Amino acid sequence: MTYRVHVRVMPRSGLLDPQGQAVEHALSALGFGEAGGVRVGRAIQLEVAAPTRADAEARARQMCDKLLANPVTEDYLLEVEEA
Amino acid sequence: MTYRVHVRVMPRSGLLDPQGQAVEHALSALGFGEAGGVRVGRAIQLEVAAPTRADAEARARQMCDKLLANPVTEDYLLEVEEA
Amino acid sequence: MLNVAVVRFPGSNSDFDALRAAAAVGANSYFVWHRDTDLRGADVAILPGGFSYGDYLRAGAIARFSPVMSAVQRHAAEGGAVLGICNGFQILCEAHLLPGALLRNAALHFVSKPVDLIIEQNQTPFTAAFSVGQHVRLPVAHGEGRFLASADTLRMLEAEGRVVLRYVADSEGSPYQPNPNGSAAHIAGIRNAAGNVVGVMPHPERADDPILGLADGRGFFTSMAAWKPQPNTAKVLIR
Amino acid sequence: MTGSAVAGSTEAFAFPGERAVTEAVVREHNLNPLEHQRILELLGRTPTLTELGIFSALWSEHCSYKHSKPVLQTFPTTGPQVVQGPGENAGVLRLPDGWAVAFKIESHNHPSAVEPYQGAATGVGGILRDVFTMGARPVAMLNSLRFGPLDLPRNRYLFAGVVRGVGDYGNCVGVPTLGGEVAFAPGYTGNPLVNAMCVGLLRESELIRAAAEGVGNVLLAVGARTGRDGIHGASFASEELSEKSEARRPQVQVGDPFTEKLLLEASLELITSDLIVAIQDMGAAGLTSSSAEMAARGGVGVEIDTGLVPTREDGMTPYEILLSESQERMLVVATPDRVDEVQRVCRKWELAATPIGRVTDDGIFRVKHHGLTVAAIPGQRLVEDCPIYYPEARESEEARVRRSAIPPLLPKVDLQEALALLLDSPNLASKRWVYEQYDSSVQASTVLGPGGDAGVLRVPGTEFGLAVTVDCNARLVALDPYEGGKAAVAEAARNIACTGARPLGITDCLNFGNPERPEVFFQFKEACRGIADACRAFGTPVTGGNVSFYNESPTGAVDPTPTIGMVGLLAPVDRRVPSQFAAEGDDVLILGATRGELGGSAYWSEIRNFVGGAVPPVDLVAERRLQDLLVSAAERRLLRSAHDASEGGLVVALAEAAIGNAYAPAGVGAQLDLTGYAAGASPEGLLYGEDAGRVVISADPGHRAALVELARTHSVPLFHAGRVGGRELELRLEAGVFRWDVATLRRIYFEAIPRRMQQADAERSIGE
Ligand SMILES: Nc1ncnc2c1ncn2[C@@H]1O[C@H](COP(=O)(O)OP(=O)(O)O)[C@@H](O)[C@H]1O
Ligand SMILES: [Mg+2]
Repeated sequence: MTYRVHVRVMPRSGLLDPQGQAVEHALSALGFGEAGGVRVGRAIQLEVAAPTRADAEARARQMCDKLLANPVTEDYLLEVEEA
Repeated sequence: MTYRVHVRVMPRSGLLDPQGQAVEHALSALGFGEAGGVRVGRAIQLEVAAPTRADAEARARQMCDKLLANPVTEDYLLEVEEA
Repeated sequence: MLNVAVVRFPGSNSDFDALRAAAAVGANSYFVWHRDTDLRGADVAILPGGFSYGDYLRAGAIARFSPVMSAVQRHAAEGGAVLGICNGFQILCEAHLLPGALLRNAALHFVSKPVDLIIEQNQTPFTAAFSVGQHVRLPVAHGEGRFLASADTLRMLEAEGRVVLRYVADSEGSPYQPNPNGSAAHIAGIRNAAGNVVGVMPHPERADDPILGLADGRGFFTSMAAWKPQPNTAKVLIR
Repeated sequence: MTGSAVAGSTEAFAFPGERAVTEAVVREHNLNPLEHQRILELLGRTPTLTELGIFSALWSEHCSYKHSKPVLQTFPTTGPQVVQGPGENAGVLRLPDGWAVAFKIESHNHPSAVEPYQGAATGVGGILRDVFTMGARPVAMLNSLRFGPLDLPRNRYLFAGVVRGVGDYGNCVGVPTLGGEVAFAPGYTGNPLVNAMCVGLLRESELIRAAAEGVGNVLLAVGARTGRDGIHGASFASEELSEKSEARRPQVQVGDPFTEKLLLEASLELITSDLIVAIQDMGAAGLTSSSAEMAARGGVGVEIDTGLVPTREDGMTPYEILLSESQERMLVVATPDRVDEVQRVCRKWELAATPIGRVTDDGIFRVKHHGLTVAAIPGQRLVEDCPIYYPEARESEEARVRRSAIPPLLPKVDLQEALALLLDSPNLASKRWVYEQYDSSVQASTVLGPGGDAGVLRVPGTEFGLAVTVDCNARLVALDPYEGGKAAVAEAARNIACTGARPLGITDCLNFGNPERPEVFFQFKEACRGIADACRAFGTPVTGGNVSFYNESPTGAVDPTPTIGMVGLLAPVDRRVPSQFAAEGDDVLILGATRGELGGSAYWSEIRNFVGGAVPPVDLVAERRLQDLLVSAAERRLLRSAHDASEGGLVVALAEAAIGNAYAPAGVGAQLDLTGYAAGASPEGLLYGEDAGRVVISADPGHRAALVELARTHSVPLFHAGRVGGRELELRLEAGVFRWDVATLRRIYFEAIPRRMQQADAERSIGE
C-alpha cells in the first residue's frame, strides 16, 4: 500500500522569519492589507510504501526527525492520505 | 473574522525538481527506500481577515496568483480554516 | 609535517582553495573523498566551502550523512583539529559538532563582499596567531549565513568564550563593512567546548595573499601550521 | 543496438501514432516553402515528423545562422594568438607557459523573458558547458543585462529574477563573476537581454574539439535524464515574442547547478585522462544538434537509438527525446574499449553515462527508436544545406533624422545638479546591488573584482593574469550602428588596457530585432562592420560568439545591442591598475582628446530627455595608441589608477574615481583646473560630452615627467588637470567653479539601484 505524505516544515514560532516578513510587506504593498502573520516554510510531498497508514506516518516522522526538518530551528506537520 | 490559510506551492509536475531528487536520494541512502516521488516546494501560512470563509479563500487565491506562486513554474493548493 | 585533509563533497567548490592555502604554509594537504571512511592520519580536517549536494533542503543537511563524516566525528573526538569554512561550518552545525544553525540571510540576498571582523578568541588551532580584539577583513560569499541558536546556547557560547569571530555591528557612519547576514550577536564563527572544532562563515582561504587585496586570512593557516595536537584533549572530551 | 539499416540507406518510417506531415505542420515548424522544398530534394521523399522536427531545429536561425553567416564571415578571426577560432563550442587564445584561455558568450533572452530566474540560470549553465567541453576549467563569469526602466514592476521583477538566477547558478558551480554590465531602456521592456560569458583556462596541449571520429566509436549520453523541457527552444528563440509564441512557449527548462558541477568535474577528468574522442553540450536543440554537429565536424555519420536515452518521463517519443532541451546533459564519443572507464569516472561523480549510438561510415544521421528507423538524413547536408538569406538592409528614415537632430527641451537642471542626477540614474549608478549577489572571490584568484573597469584574475602557479570585460553602449549603436559597433569594441579594449592588460581577442553576442526588417538588418550589418574594423585595428580577432535575432515584443524592438566580451593578458599580474584614486597628492591627468560632443550622451538622454544627435566618431588609431600607452605605463608601474570615460563623460569618470571602492571607508576628492583645456568645447560638452578614447589616470607626481614623455612618444594628448585630495571634487572652468561633496556623490551612486529595488525584494523572496 502506498500513501502520499504532505510535510510542512515551518520556522519555529518565535524565531525571526525574514522571508515571511518580506512576503507580508509585499502583500500589503499589493493591496492585501488584510493578510497578517505570514510565515514561509518548506512543503515536502512524498509517497511512502507501508503496510498501514500508521506505519507510513511513523516512518515519515523518522524521515522528518532525521533529515527533513532541523530540530534546532524548525517544526513540522504531517498529513497522510492514501495515494 | 480571521481565517488561517495554508498554501502549498509546488513545482509544476513535468518540471525537473532537482531538490526533490536530492532529498529522495538522501532518504534512500538513509534507509528510507520506501519513499518515492519526492517533490519540494514552499509552505506559506497566513492569517486573512475576511467576512466569510469564501471571501478569505478568494482573496488568498488572488495573493497566490499575484505574488505567492510563480504561474510559469508552480502550482498551488489552498486550505482555509478558522483561526 | 602537519597533515591536512581537505574533505571533498559533491558540490564543494572551495576545495582547491583550501588545499592551496594549507600547502602555502608548508602543510602536507590532500583531498579526502566524501565516500572515504578515514582521514589518512590527518592532524587537521578542513571542510571547505561550496554547495555540498547542491545545498538542497538546507545547507549541509545532506552532506552531514556522508560516510566521511563519521571519520570527521572520530577525528574531532580524539582532539584532532577541524575547520569548517562557510558550507563546512553549515555541515558542522547540521552534524551537531557545533551548536546552532545557519539560516537564510536576513536580507534574503546571496552576499559576496569583504567584511570586517573582530577576533574574539585566539585559543583555537586556527586563530592563535591573532590577538583578541584584533580587526581582520575577510570575504564572505553565502546565502545562508545567519547564525541562530537558542537564547541558552547563545548565553553559553558567550560565557564559555566560544565565539571565535564576530562581525562588526552595523552602526551609522562606521567605516567598517558590518554584519552582512543578520547573525545573532553578530556571530561569524564559533568553536566547540574543547576548542578543537571551529566553524567560520567568512573565507580565510580566499584572503591569504596581498595580490588578492586581502591577506588577513593567512593568519588562520599560520596558526594551524604552528598548532600542536594536544594528547589530553581526547580525555577532556570523553569526561 | 538492434541491427542497423543498410549502409547509406535513407529509408525512414513514421513513428507509430505520429501526425502526418502536412503543409500546416511544416509551417508550424517555422520552415518556409523554400526550406520545405530544399528538404524534399535533399531526402527525395517527404520527411517523417521526427525528421521535420530535426530540420526545424537545425535550420532555425539559432542553429543555422541563415541570416547572419555572410556578415559574420567578414570578421577578422586570425592572429598568432589564435588557437581556435569560430566554429567550436568556444574560442581559444594562446597564453604564456603553455596555457590557453577558452571563452564564449551566449544569449538566453527569450527564456528569461518568460521565466527570469530559470531562464538566466540555464543560460549560465549552457555557457559554462561550452567552455569546459573544450577541456578548460571555468575561472570567470561575466554577464551583460538589459531591461526596461525600473519604474515598471514587471521590469523590476525580471531584473531581480535574472540577477538571482545568474547568481544562484554560478555561485553554486563555484565560478567567480568578475564583471558585467546592466542597462535600462524602454526598448527592452518585454524583451530583456541576458548574455552570459564564461572564461576558462586550459593547457594548450589538452584542448579537445567536438568532432565525432572513428567509425564504430560509441556515443554516450552523460548527465541528467531527458524530460519534455524546452522542446522547440531553438525555434522559439528564432521568432518574435507574441501571443502566438506565448501559446507554443516550450516547457520551462529548470537548471540544476549541482549536477552541472559534477558534470564539470567529470568532463575535465575524462578529457585530461584521455578517455574520450569528443564531447559536446546538449544545448539548443539538445541531442539533435549536438550529435548532428559533431558528426558533420568529423565528416562521419551517426546512428542513435532514442529508445536507449534515459528519460525522466515515460512514453516520450523520439521526436521529443531528440528535441528536448533538458539541462546538464552531454554527448560523449569514446572508443568501444574505453566505455567502461568512462562509465566508472562518471559513476564516481554520481552521473549516468549511457551508450545511445555509434559513429558510422555512411555519413547518414540516422535515428532509431528500439530498432525502428524514424529518421535518416544525409548528415553533412542536414547541417550545411539550410538556405542562406541575404536580407535587404536599409536605414530607417527616422534613424537618419534622429542623428541630425538636437535636444528640443532645455536641461531639467543646471550643470552642477546634473552630476547628481546622472549618478542616480540606474544606467550610470553603481551596480553593487547586482554584483554583490554574485560570488566574486571563489577560486581565490580574484585580483580585481567587479566595480572597476575590468575584472582581473591571476593564473595560479604563473606570474601572469587575465583581464576580462563585457561592454556595449546600445544607445550609440541605435543612433549610428557603424560607429556604435566600433565604440563597443573600443570601450572594451579601453577597459582592459586601463587595468594594464593587453587586449587579446573578443567574443560577441549580437542581440538584434527581426532581420527580415531592412532597418534591423542595416543595424546588424553596419554594427558588424564597425566591430570588424575595430578588431582589425586593435589586433583582437573574433574567436566566436552568438547571434540573437527577433528580440522584439509587442512593445517594440530592442535597441541593437552587440555585446563585446574581451579578454586581455596582464603579465606580470601584480602590475594591475585599479580604477579609483588612491593617494592624496597624486597627479590627476586626462589622456585623449576632448571635443565635447554630446550626441548620444547620457547627459542628453537623462537631463534633456533626448536620445539622438551625431555619435562621436571613434578614431581607431588614436584608441590603439591610448591602449599601448596604458599598457606600457602599467609595465613601468607609473600609474596609481586609470578609469575610462564612457557614459556620462569626463565628470562622471572623475566622480567614479573619487567615489572610490565600494568597501573603502570613504572616497577622496580632487582639485582640478580645466581652464585652458579643450578650447572650443561648450561647458556642457566639456563636462558631459562622450568623446571616445579618453581615460582619467592618477599617478605619483614623481612620475609626471615619465608619463608626459610616454604620452609624447605614443602621441596621445595628455593634460595635467590637478591633484587628488580633500573631501570635494572641485572643477575649475572658464564658466565657473563646480564643487561636489564626494561623500554625497558616494551615497547617491551606491544607493540608486537598491532604493529602487526595495519593493522587488519581496518578489525575490519567492522561490528558493
Ligand atoms: N551584471 C553585472 N555583473 C557583474 N558586474 C557588473 C554587472 N554590471 C556592472 N558590473 C560591474 O560594475 C562596474 C561598472 O560597470 P560599467 O558601468 O559597465 O563600467 P564601464 O562603464 O567602465 O564598463 C564594472 O566593474 C562592471 O564589471
Ligand atoms: Mg562597461
